[in-house]
Amino acid sequence: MNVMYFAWVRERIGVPQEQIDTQAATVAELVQDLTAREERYAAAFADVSALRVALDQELSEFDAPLAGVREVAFFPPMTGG
Amino acid sequence: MNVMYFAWVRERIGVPQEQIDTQAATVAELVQDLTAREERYAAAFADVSALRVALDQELSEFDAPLAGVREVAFFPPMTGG
Amino acid sequence: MIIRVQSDLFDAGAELNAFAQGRQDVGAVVSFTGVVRDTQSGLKEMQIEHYPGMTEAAIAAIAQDAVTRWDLADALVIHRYGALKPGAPIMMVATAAAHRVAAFEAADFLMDYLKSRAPFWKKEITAGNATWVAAKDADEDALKRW
Amino acid sequence: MIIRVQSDLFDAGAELNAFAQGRQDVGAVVSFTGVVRDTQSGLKEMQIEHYPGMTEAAIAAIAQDAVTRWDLADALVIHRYGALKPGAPIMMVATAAAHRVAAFEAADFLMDYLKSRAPFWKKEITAGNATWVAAKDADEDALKRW
Repeated sequence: MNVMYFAWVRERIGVPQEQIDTQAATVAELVQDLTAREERYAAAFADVSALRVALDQELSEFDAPLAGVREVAFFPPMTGG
Repeated sequence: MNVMYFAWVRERIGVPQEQIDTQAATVAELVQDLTAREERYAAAFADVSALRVALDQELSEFDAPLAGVREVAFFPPMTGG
Repeated sequence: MIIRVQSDLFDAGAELNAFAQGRQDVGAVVSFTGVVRDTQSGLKEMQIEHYPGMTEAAIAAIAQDAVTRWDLADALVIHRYGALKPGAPIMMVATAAAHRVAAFEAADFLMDYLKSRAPFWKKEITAGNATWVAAKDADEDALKRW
Repeated sequence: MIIRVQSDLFDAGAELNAFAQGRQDVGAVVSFTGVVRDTQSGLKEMQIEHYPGMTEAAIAAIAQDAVTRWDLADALVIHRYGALKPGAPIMMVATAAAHRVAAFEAADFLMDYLKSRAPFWKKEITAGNATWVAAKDADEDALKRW
Protein backbone atom coordinates (compact mmCIF):
# COMPACT_ATOMS: atom_id res chain seq x y z
CA MET A 1 0.00 0.00 0.00
CA ASN A 2 1.30 3.45 -0.91
CA VAL A 3 1.29 5.78 2.11
CA MET A 4 1.80 9.52 1.62
CA TYR A 5 2.53 12.31 4.07
CA PHE A 6 2.12 16.04 3.62
CA ALA A 7 3.19 19.24 5.39
CA TRP A 8 4.49 18.72 8.95
CA VAL A 9 3.47 15.05 8.92
CA ARG A 10 5.89 14.58 6.01
CA GLU A 11 8.58 16.55 7.84
CA ARG A 12 8.26 14.47 11.03
CA ILE A 13 8.24 11.14 9.22
CA GLY A 14 11.00 12.27 6.90
CA VAL A 15 9.69 10.93 3.57
CA PRO A 16 6.90 12.12 1.28
CA GLN A 17 5.68 8.58 0.56
CA GLU A 18 6.58 4.94 1.05
CA GLN A 19 5.32 1.42 0.42
CA ILE A 20 3.96 -0.10 3.64
CA ASP A 21 3.27 -3.78 4.17
CA THR A 22 0.56 -4.06 6.82
CA GLN A 23 -2.17 -6.31 8.16
CA ALA A 24 -4.17 -3.26 9.34
CA ALA A 25 -7.88 -3.51 8.54
CA THR A 26 -8.65 0.18 9.19
CA VAL A 27 -6.88 3.52 9.08
CA ALA A 28 -6.71 3.54 12.89
CA GLU A 29 -4.99 0.14 12.85
CA LEU A 30 -2.51 1.40 10.26
CA VAL A 31 -1.71 4.35 12.54
CA GLN A 32 -1.14 1.92 15.47
CA ASP A 33 1.04 -0.28 13.27
CA LEU A 34 3.21 2.66 12.14
CA THR A 35 3.38 4.22 15.61
CA ALA A 36 4.73 0.92 17.00
CA ARG A 37 7.49 0.82 14.38
CA GLU A 38 9.55 3.94 15.02
CA GLU A 39 9.62 7.08 17.12
CA ARG A 40 9.24 9.38 14.06
CA TYR A 41 5.82 7.82 13.33
CA ALA A 42 4.85 8.10 17.00
CA ALA A 43 5.78 11.81 16.83
CA ALA A 44 3.72 12.36 13.67
CA PHE A 45 0.67 10.46 14.93
CA ALA A 46 0.78 11.63 18.56
CA ASP A 47 -2.53 13.48 18.15
CA VAL A 48 -4.64 12.04 15.36
CA SER A 49 -7.40 14.55 16.10
CA ALA A 50 -5.01 17.09 14.51
CA LEU A 51 -4.77 14.96 11.36
CA ARG A 52 -6.84 14.20 8.29
CA VAL A 53 -6.71 11.12 6.11
CA ALA A 54 -7.52 10.52 2.44
CA LEU A 55 -8.10 7.08 0.93
CA ASP A 56 -7.42 6.88 -2.79
CA GLN A 57 -7.49 10.70 -2.87
CA GLU A 58 -10.84 11.10 -1.13
CA LEU A 59 -11.16 12.53 2.38
CA SER A 60 -12.10 9.75 4.76
CA GLU A 61 -12.26 8.82 8.45
CA PHE A 62 -9.88 7.01 10.79
CA ASP A 63 -12.34 4.16 11.32
CA ALA A 64 -12.66 3.52 7.56
CA PRO A 65 -11.66 0.07 6.28
CA LEU A 66 -8.55 -0.28 4.13
CA ALA A 67 -9.80 -3.20 2.01
CA GLY A 68 -9.12 -2.43 -1.65
CA VAL A 69 -7.39 0.87 -0.87
CA ARG A 70 -4.20 1.53 -2.85
CA GLU A 71 -3.19 4.94 -1.53
CA VAL A 72 -3.47 6.36 1.98
CA ALA A 73 -2.47 9.96 2.72
CA PHE A 74 -2.03 11.63 6.10
CA PHE A 75 -1.88 15.39 6.54
CA PRO A 76 -2.87 18.29 8.83
CA PRO A 77 -6.08 20.22 8.21
CA MET A 78 -5.85 21.92 4.84
CA THR A 79 -5.02 25.60 4.49
CA GLY A 80 -5.74 26.43 0.87
CA GLY A 81 -7.25 29.52 -0.64
CA MET B 1 -36.17 76.58 -7.35
CA ASN B 2 -34.68 74.13 -9.83
CA VAL B 3 -36.87 71.04 -10.17
CA MET B 4 -35.49 67.96 -11.96
CA TYR B 5 -37.19 64.80 -13.23
CA PHE B 6 -35.62 61.47 -14.13
CA ALA B 7 -36.65 58.28 -15.95
CA TRP B 8 -40.41 57.90 -16.52
CA VAL B 9 -41.16 60.97 -14.36
CA ARG B 10 -39.14 63.02 -16.86
CA GLU B 11 -40.94 61.36 -19.77
CA ARG B 12 -44.42 62.08 -18.35
CA ILE B 13 -43.64 65.68 -17.48
CA GLY B 14 -41.80 66.20 -20.74
CA VAL B 15 -38.76 68.16 -19.53
CA PRO B 16 -35.64 67.11 -17.62
CA GLN B 17 -35.68 70.21 -15.42
CA GLU B 18 -37.35 73.59 -15.00
CA GLN B 19 -37.41 76.62 -12.72
CA ILE B 20 -40.52 76.55 -10.52
CA ASP B 21 -41.85 79.51 -8.57
CA THR B 22 -43.78 78.15 -5.61
CA GLN B 23 -45.02 78.99 -2.12
CA ALA B 24 -44.81 75.31 -1.12
CA ALA B 25 -43.26 74.79 2.32
CA THR B 26 -42.70 71.04 1.92
CA VAL B 27 -42.07 68.53 -0.86
CA ALA B 28 -45.67 67.29 -0.50
CA GLU B 29 -46.98 70.84 -1.01
CA LEU B 30 -44.78 71.23 -4.08
CA VAL B 31 -46.28 68.04 -5.51
CA GLN B 32 -49.82 69.39 -4.84
CA ASP B 33 -48.89 72.72 -6.44
CA LEU B 34 -47.50 71.02 -9.60
CA THR B 35 -50.36 68.49 -9.78
CA ALA B 36 -52.86 71.37 -9.78
CA ARG B 37 -51.09 73.08 -12.69
CA GLU B 38 -51.32 70.60 -15.56
CA GLU B 39 -52.43 67.09 -16.37
CA ARG B 40 -48.86 65.94 -17.19
CA TYR B 41 -47.82 66.67 -13.59
CA ALA B 42 -50.92 64.92 -12.26
CA ALA B 43 -49.95 61.87 -14.38
CA ALA B 44 -46.39 61.87 -13.06
CA PHE B 45 -47.38 62.33 -9.42
CA ALA B 46 -50.49 60.10 -9.44
CA ASP B 47 -48.84 57.67 -7.00
CA VAL B 48 -46.15 59.33 -4.92
CA SER B 49 -45.49 56.07 -3.07
CA ALA B 50 -43.87 54.97 -6.37
CA LEU B 51 -41.57 58.00 -6.30
CA ARG B 52 -38.44 59.16 -4.52
CA VAL B 53 -37.27 62.71 -3.93
CA ALA B 54 -33.82 64.24 -3.48
CA LEU B 55 -33.21 67.71 -2.00
CA ASP B 56 -29.94 69.30 -3.07
CA GLN B 57 -28.80 65.86 -4.28
CA GLU B 58 -29.55 64.01 -1.05
CA LEU B 59 -32.33 61.46 -0.75
CA SER B 60 -35.13 62.92 1.37
CA GLU B 61 -38.80 62.49 2.33
CA PHE B 62 -42.02 63.99 1.03
CA ASP B 63 -42.72 65.73 4.34
CA ALA B 64 -39.32 67.45 4.33
CA PRO B 65 -39.31 71.30 4.38
CA LEU B 66 -38.12 73.18 1.30
CA ALA B 67 -36.65 76.18 3.13
CA GLY B 68 -33.18 76.87 1.76
CA VAL B 69 -33.41 74.11 -0.86
CA ARG B 70 -32.13 75.04 -4.33
CA GLU B 71 -32.64 71.78 -6.22
CA VAL B 72 -35.47 69.25 -5.95
CA ALA B 73 -35.41 66.02 -7.98
CA PHE B 74 -38.22 63.51 -8.48
CA PHE B 75 -37.61 60.01 -9.79
CA PRO B 76 -38.72 56.39 -9.52
CA PRO B 77 -36.86 53.96 -7.23
CA MET B 78 -33.30 53.61 -8.47
CA THR B 79 -32.15 50.63 -10.50
CA GLY B 80 -28.39 50.89 -10.62
CA GLY B 81 -25.77 48.16 -10.42
CA MET C 1 -10.97 55.13 -3.34
CA ILE C 2 -11.51 55.22 -7.08
CA ILE C 3 -14.96 56.31 -8.27
CA ARG C 4 -15.76 56.84 -11.91
CA VAL C 5 -19.09 57.55 -13.62
CA GLN C 6 -18.64 57.40 -17.36
CA SER C 7 -20.26 56.51 -20.67
CA ASP C 8 -17.02 54.99 -22.01
CA LEU C 9 -16.36 51.28 -22.05
CA PHE C 10 -13.95 50.07 -19.35
CA ASP C 11 -11.68 47.02 -19.24
CA ALA C 12 -12.60 45.10 -16.07
CA GLY C 13 -9.44 42.98 -16.12
CA ALA C 14 -7.13 45.96 -16.53
CA GLU C 15 -9.01 47.83 -13.79
CA LEU C 16 -8.74 44.83 -11.46
CA ASN C 17 -4.99 44.53 -12.04
CA ALA C 18 -4.37 48.24 -11.54
CA PHE C 19 -6.46 48.15 -8.36
CA ALA C 20 -4.73 45.09 -6.89
CA GLN C 21 -1.19 46.03 -7.86
CA GLY C 22 1.60 46.56 -5.36
CA ARG C 23 -0.35 46.05 -2.15
CA GLN C 24 1.49 43.86 0.34
CA ASP C 25 -0.96 44.61 3.17
CA VAL C 26 -3.80 42.95 1.27
CA GLY C 27 -4.66 39.25 1.21
CA ALA C 28 -8.01 39.38 -0.58
CA VAL C 29 -9.37 41.23 -3.59
CA VAL C 30 -12.99 40.76 -4.67
CA SER C 31 -14.48 42.15 -7.86
CA PHE C 32 -18.01 42.28 -9.21
CA THR C 33 -18.74 43.07 -12.84
CA GLY C 34 -22.31 43.76 -13.98
CA VAL C 35 -23.01 42.91 -17.60
CA VAL C 36 -25.98 43.78 -19.86
CA ARG C 37 -27.79 40.47 -19.99
CA ASP C 38 -29.61 39.47 -23.13
CA THR C 39 -33.12 38.60 -22.01
CA GLN C 40 -35.49 36.22 -23.75
CA SER C 41 -37.44 39.18 -25.10
CA GLY C 42 -34.52 40.05 -27.40
CA LEU C 43 -32.89 43.07 -25.82
CA LYS C 44 -31.52 45.53 -28.37
CA GLU C 45 -29.99 47.90 -25.89
CA MET C 46 -30.01 49.05 -22.29
CA GLN C 47 -30.20 52.79 -21.71
CA ILE C 48 -28.90 54.04 -18.40
CA GLU C 49 -29.87 57.47 -17.13
CA HIS C 50 -28.27 59.06 -14.09
CA TYR C 51 -28.26 62.23 -12.01
CA PRO C 52 -24.90 63.94 -12.59
CA GLY C 53 -23.46 65.33 -9.38
CA MET C 54 -25.68 63.33 -7.08
CA THR C 55 -24.43 60.07 -8.60
CA GLU C 56 -20.79 60.70 -7.75
CA ALA C 57 -21.65 61.98 -4.26
CA ALA C 58 -23.93 59.03 -3.49
CA ILE C 59 -21.35 56.48 -4.68
CA ALA C 60 -18.55 58.20 -2.73
CA ALA C 61 -20.66 58.10 0.45
CA ILE C 62 -21.50 54.40 -0.04
CA ALA C 63 -17.87 53.50 -0.78
CA GLN C 64 -16.54 55.48 2.19
CA ASP C 65 -19.06 53.69 4.39
CA ALA C 66 -17.79 50.31 3.14
CA VAL C 67 -14.12 51.26 3.60
CA THR C 68 -14.73 52.34 7.20
CA ARG C 69 -17.00 49.49 8.17
CA TRP C 70 -14.83 46.67 6.81
CA ASP C 71 -11.46 48.40 7.26
CA LEU C 72 -10.75 48.06 3.55
CA ALA C 73 -7.34 48.89 2.12
CA ASP C 74 -9.20 50.34 -0.87
CA ALA C 75 -12.42 50.28 -2.88
CA LEU C 76 -13.23 50.88 -6.54
CA VAL C 77 -16.55 51.70 -8.21
CA ILE C 78 -17.01 52.29 -11.93
CA HIS C 79 -20.52 52.79 -13.32
CA ARG C 80 -21.49 53.56 -16.90
CA TYR C 81 -24.43 55.50 -18.30
CA GLY C 82 -25.77 55.87 -21.83
CA ALA C 83 -26.79 53.20 -24.37
CA LEU C 84 -25.18 49.80 -23.80
CA LYS C 85 -25.42 46.66 -25.94
CA PRO C 86 -26.04 43.14 -24.61
CA GLY C 87 -22.79 41.65 -23.33
CA ALA C 88 -21.32 45.06 -22.47
CA PRO C 89 -20.06 45.75 -18.94
CA ILE C 90 -22.35 48.13 -17.01
CA MET C 91 -20.36 48.61 -13.87
CA MET C 92 -17.81 47.10 -11.56
CA VAL C 93 -16.91 47.14 -7.91
CA ALA C 94 -13.68 45.98 -6.31
CA THR C 95 -12.62 45.71 -2.68
CA ALA C 96 -9.21 44.99 -1.13
CA ALA C 97 -8.81 43.82 2.45
CA ALA C 98 -6.49 41.83 4.69
CA HIS C 99 -8.91 38.90 4.82
CA ARG C 100 -11.49 37.34 2.53
CA VAL C 101 -14.61 37.79 4.67
CA ALA C 102 -14.22 41.59 4.75
CA ALA C 103 -13.53 41.79 1.00
CA PHE C 104 -16.58 39.65 0.15
CA GLU C 105 -18.99 41.35 2.55
CA ALA C 106 -17.93 44.84 1.53
CA ALA C 107 -18.35 44.07 -2.19
CA ASP C 108 -21.77 42.51 -1.55
CA PHE C 109 -22.77 45.56 0.54
CA LEU C 110 -21.57 47.97 -2.16
CA MET C 111 -23.63 46.18 -4.78
CA ASP C 112 -26.77 46.18 -2.64
CA TYR C 113 -26.44 49.90 -2.00
CA LEU C 114 -25.52 50.86 -5.55
CA LYS C 115 -28.53 48.91 -6.77
CA SER C 116 -31.05 50.86 -4.70
CA ARG C 117 -29.34 54.07 -3.53
CA ALA C 118 -27.24 55.37 -6.42
CA PRO C 119 -29.34 57.47 -8.83
CA PHE C 120 -29.32 55.33 -11.96
CA TRP C 121 -32.34 54.19 -13.96
CA LYS C 122 -32.33 51.46 -16.59
CA LYS C 123 -34.52 51.26 -19.66
CA GLU C 124 -34.67 48.14 -21.80
CA ILE C 125 -35.13 48.60 -25.53
CA THR C 126 -36.46 45.62 -27.51
CA ALA C 127 -37.68 45.50 -31.12
CA GLY C 128 -41.18 46.56 -30.10
CA ASN C 129 -40.86 48.04 -26.64
CA ALA C 130 -39.05 50.47 -24.37
CA THR C 131 -39.54 49.62 -20.69
CA TRP C 132 -38.14 51.19 -17.56
CA VAL C 133 -36.77 48.46 -15.33
CA ALA C 134 -38.81 48.32 -12.13
CA ALA C 135 -37.04 48.23 -8.77
CA LYS C 136 -37.46 44.86 -7.08
CA ASP C 137 -38.72 44.47 -3.52
CA ALA C 138 -35.94 41.93 -3.06
CA ASP C 139 -33.33 44.60 -3.81
CA GLU C 140 -34.80 46.98 -1.24
CA ASP C 141 -35.08 44.13 1.27
CA ALA C 142 -31.42 43.22 0.68
CA LEU C 143 -30.41 46.50 2.35
CA LYS C 144 -31.80 45.27 5.66
CA ARG C 145 -28.97 42.74 5.83
CA TRP C 146 -26.44 45.46 6.57
CA MET D 1 -15.41 24.97 -15.81
CA ILE D 2 -11.78 25.98 -15.83
CA ILE D 3 -9.57 24.46 -13.15
CA ARG D 4 -5.83 24.96 -13.06
CA VAL D 5 -3.27 23.97 -10.42
CA GLN D 6 0.09 25.48 -11.30
CA SER D 7 3.30 26.93 -9.94
CA ASP D 8 3.40 29.62 -12.63
CA LEU D 9 2.27 33.17 -12.02
CA PHE D 10 -1.14 34.01 -13.51
CA ASP D 11 -2.61 37.36 -14.60
CA ALA D 12 -5.87 37.81 -12.67
CA GLY D 13 -7.14 40.59 -14.92
CA ALA D 14 -6.47 38.66 -18.13
CA GLU D 15 -8.09 35.55 -16.62
CA LEU D 16 -11.15 37.57 -15.57
CA ASN D 17 -11.56 39.06 -19.03
CA ALA D 18 -11.15 35.71 -20.78
CA PHE D 19 -13.65 34.16 -18.37
CA ALA D 20 -16.28 36.91 -18.78
CA GLN D 21 -15.91 37.36 -22.52
CA GLY D 22 -18.75 36.82 -24.96
CA ARG D 23 -21.42 35.66 -22.52
CA GLN D 24 -24.78 37.30 -23.19
CA ASP D 25 -26.66 35.03 -20.77
CA VAL D 26 -24.68 36.38 -17.83
CA GLY D 27 -25.45 39.50 -15.81
CA ALA D 28 -22.96 39.07 -12.96
CA VAL D 29 -19.33 38.03 -12.72
CA VAL D 30 -17.61 37.83 -9.33
CA SER D 31 -13.90 37.23 -8.83
CA PHE D 32 -11.80 36.60 -5.77
CA THR D 33 -8.01 36.88 -5.82
CA GLY D 34 -5.95 35.66 -2.88
CA VAL D 35 -2.62 37.42 -2.43
CA VAL D 36 0.41 36.57 -0.27
CA ARG D 37 0.07 39.12 2.51
CA ASP D 38 3.13 40.55 4.13
CA THR D 39 2.68 40.03 7.85
CA GLN D 40 4.23 42.09 10.62
CA SER D 41 6.74 39.33 11.26
CA GLY D 42 8.44 40.10 7.94
CA LEU D 43 7.39 37.31 5.62
CA LYS D 44 10.13 36.29 3.18
CA GLU D 45 8.09 33.74 1.27
CA MET D 46 5.06 31.53 1.42
CA GLN D 47 5.58 27.89 0.43
CA ILE D 48 2.51 26.02 -0.75
CA GLU D 49 2.50 22.24 -0.82
CA HIS D 50 -0.30 20.24 -2.43
CA TYR D 51 -1.39 16.69 -3.21
CA PRO D 52 -1.15 16.26 -7.00
CA GLY D 53 -4.10 14.35 -8.36
CA MET D 54 -6.30 14.77 -5.32
CA THR D 55 -6.03 18.58 -5.60
CA GLU D 56 -7.49 18.71 -9.10
CA ALA D 57 -10.21 16.16 -8.23
CA ALA D 58 -11.21 17.96 -5.03
CA ILE D 59 -11.39 21.35 -6.75
CA ALA D 60 -13.38 19.93 -9.66
CA ALA D 61 -15.88 18.38 -7.24
CA ILE D 62 -16.26 21.64 -5.28
CA ALA D 63 -16.63 23.70 -8.47
CA GLN D 64 -19.19 21.31 -9.97
CA ASP D 65 -21.15 21.50 -6.72
CA ALA D 66 -21.18 25.32 -6.96
CA VAL D 67 -22.21 25.31 -10.64
CA THR D 68 -25.12 22.97 -9.94
CA ARG D 69 -26.28 24.60 -6.73
CA TRP D 70 -26.30 28.20 -8.01
CA ASP D 71 -27.02 27.40 -11.67
CA LEU D 72 -23.83 29.14 -12.73
CA ALA D 73 -23.05 29.78 -16.38
CA ASP D 74 -19.43 28.95 -15.52
CA ALA D 75 -16.83 28.79 -12.77
CA LEU D 76 -13.05 29.25 -12.72
CA VAL D 77 -10.50 28.16 -10.11
CA ILE D 78 -6.75 28.73 -10.39
CA HIS D 79 -4.51 27.77 -7.46
CA ARG D 80 -0.73 27.99 -7.30
CA TYR D 81 1.78 25.91 -5.39
CA GLY D 82 5.50 26.36 -4.74
CA ALA D 83 7.38 29.34 -3.25
CA LEU D 84 5.56 32.67 -3.53
CA LYS D 85 6.76 36.14 -2.56
CA PRO D 86 4.70 38.73 -0.63
CA GLY D 87 2.33 40.52 -3.01
CA ALA D 88 2.13 37.56 -5.39
CA PRO D 89 -1.27 36.12 -6.31
CA ILE D 90 -1.89 32.71 -4.71
CA MET D 91 -5.17 31.77 -6.29
CA MET D 92 -8.33 33.06 -7.88
CA VAL D 93 -11.95 32.07 -8.22
CA ALA D 94 -14.50 33.48 -10.65
CA THR D 95 -18.21 32.80 -11.05
CA ALA D 96 -20.63 33.86 -13.78
CA ALA D 97 -24.40 33.84 -13.28
CA ALA D 98 -27.57 35.54 -14.47
CA HIS D 99 -27.93 37.48 -11.22
CA ARG D 100 -25.60 38.93 -8.59
CA VAL D 101 -26.76 36.97 -5.56
CA ALA D 102 -25.89 33.63 -7.17
CA ALA D 103 -22.50 34.86 -8.39
CA PHE D 104 -21.57 36.25 -4.95
CA GLU D 105 -22.79 33.27 -2.94
CA ALA D 106 -21.13 30.74 -5.22
CA ALA D 107 -17.77 32.55 -5.07
CA ASP D 108 -18.01 32.80 -1.29
CA PHE D 109 -18.90 29.10 -1.07
CA LEU D 110 -16.00 28.13 -3.37
CA MET D 111 -13.55 30.06 -1.21
CA ASP D 112 -14.82 28.50 2.02
CA TYR D 113 -14.50 25.01 0.56
CA LEU D 114 -11.13 25.57 -1.09
CA LYS D 115 -9.82 26.92 2.20
CA SER D 116 -10.64 23.77 4.18
CA ARG D 117 -11.25 20.96 1.67
CA ALA D 118 -8.70 21.32 -1.12
CA PRO D 119 -5.39 19.63 -0.18
CA PHE D 120 -3.05 22.62 0.09
CA TRP D 121 -0.79 23.47 3.01
CA LYS D 122 0.92 26.81 3.55
CA LYS D 123 4.25 27.41 5.25
CA GLU D 124 5.42 30.91 6.13
CA ILE D 125 9.15 31.59 5.92
CA THR D 126 10.49 34.58 7.87
CA ALA D 127 14.12 35.55 8.58
CA GLY D 128 14.27 33.29 11.61
CA ASN D 129 11.37 30.90 11.29
CA ALA D 130 9.49 28.45 9.11
CA THR D 131 5.94 27.86 10.33
CA TRP D 132 3.10 25.77 8.94
CA VAL D 133 -0.04 27.89 8.86
CA ALA D 134 -2.60 26.41 11.24
CA ALA D 135 -6.16 25.85 10.07
CA LYS D 136 -8.56 28.23 11.82
CA ASP D 137 -11.69 27.05 13.60
CA ALA D 138 -13.47 29.96 11.93
CA ASP D 139 -12.64 28.50 8.51
CA GLU D 140 -14.06 25.11 9.42
CA ASP D 141 -17.11 26.77 10.97
CA ALA D 142 -17.65 28.78 7.78
CA LEU D 143 -18.56 25.54 5.98
CA LYS D 144 -21.66 25.18 8.13
CA ARG D 145 -23.17 28.17 6.37
CA TRP D 146 -23.71 26.15 3.19
